[in-house]
Amino acid sequence: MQLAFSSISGNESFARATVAAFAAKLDPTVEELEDIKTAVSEAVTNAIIHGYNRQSGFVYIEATIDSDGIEIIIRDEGCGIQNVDEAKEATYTSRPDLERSGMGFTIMEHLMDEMEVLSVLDKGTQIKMRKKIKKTAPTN
Amino acid sequence: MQLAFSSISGNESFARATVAAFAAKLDPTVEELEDIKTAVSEAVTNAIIHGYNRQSGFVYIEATIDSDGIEIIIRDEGCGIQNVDEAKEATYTSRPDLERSGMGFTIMEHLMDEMEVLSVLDKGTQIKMRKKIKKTAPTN
Amino acid sequence: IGEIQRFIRDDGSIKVSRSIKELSQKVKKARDHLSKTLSRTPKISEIAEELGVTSEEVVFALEANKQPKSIYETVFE
Ligand SMILES: Nc1ncnc2c1ncn2[C@@H]1O[C@H](COP(=O)(O)OP(=O)(O)O)[C@@H](O)[C@H]1O
Ligand SMILES: Nc1ncnc2c1ncn2[C@@H]1O[C@H](COP(=O)(O)OP(=O)(O)O)[C@@H](O)[C@H]1O
Ligand SMILES: [Mg+2]
Ligand SMILES: [Mg+2]
Repeated sequence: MQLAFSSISGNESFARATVAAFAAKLDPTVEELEDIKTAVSEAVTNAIIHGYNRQSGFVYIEATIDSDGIEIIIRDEGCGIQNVDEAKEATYTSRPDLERSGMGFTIMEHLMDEMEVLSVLDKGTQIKMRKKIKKTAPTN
Repeated sequence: MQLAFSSISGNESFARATVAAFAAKLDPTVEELEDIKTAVSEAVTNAIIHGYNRQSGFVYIEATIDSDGIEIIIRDEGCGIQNVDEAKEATYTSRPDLERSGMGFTIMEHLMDEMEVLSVLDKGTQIKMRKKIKKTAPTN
Repeated sequence: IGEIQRFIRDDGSIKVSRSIKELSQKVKKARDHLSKTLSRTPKISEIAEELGVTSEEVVFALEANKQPKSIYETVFE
């Protein structure tokens, strides 16, 4: 599925829940779903506050379910990231004034099984994440 | 917001719940939201079973909230409708074999404040619906 | 009070914000109760089945648990 919405912070929770509702087809546990929601939140918030610097723009989400889990792509057409390696460092933030932690990328990497950042200055940023969801029910 | 998803019937409940979550921003009554969900269901089901005849394709939903309610556009790029006036008649169905009632358009017109059908043969069908949502709080 | 509640429930005129709040409380209860009986985190479908709603409804209700009170609730409750 594909979702596009304007970069107002009121849409952040809607977007996160929509991806979660789509992921529900895989019948995840509440915990797995929380991981996905948190990762999506971090990426969408980044698109809104960093990518678009709170100006108006569109955020695009693409989610695909396959045999072993879900792939989620979150994309903005904002300012892009100059140095992706630096941005991914656990404490790096370009906006210490916003009292954010700089932990966004670290959280995404930790909660998902794969994360890939693609960014072009003045073109935008794309985060591709995968999470495996076990299909089989646990034994108990 | 804009949503696109493949025309498999498993996506119908996802689409309906997503539009409902978006419409919930207006804080409608339970009844108003049920009306919207039912109308969206009818239109999405039509796109899947008539538009694409259960073959694969994409269904597109666009929803916009404004000062007096919500506008919802549901579009497919399927076979189109030859005679829209006939299709809208209360008992008309081109697929009596599916045991459907032919009431889809009638239900949409009844539950929503406005409904408009735009269809081009072999290009596809677009349903535009509006529902007014009163902003005032109920007395109870 | 039971009668009045049933009346309010049946006429559909209650606001969605309230109905979502009710569902999210039920989801929270079902989640706690299933965690205990299953000794693991429940699946979304298990909560949905317990409450007789769709998985998507459970997901959006879980989200509502996290939402700050809406202006409507602050003003009218
Ligand atoms: N979508 C984006 N567009 C532009 N810059 C971004 C984007 N996402 C992240 N960044 C940059 O990467 C940095 C680190 O992001 P993150 O780890 O989420 O920390 P934080 O959001 O707390 O700053 C941000 O401070 C910002 O400079
Ligand atoms: N998206 C669509 N694409 C093509 N044909 C459609 C579409 N929606 C409706 N139709 C046509 O209009 C008819 C009436 O639709 P409807 O009132 O929903 O009744 P039903 O779905 O029960 O047939 C359908 O039988 C079909 O021929
Ligand atoms: Mg961040
Ligand atoms: Mg129909």
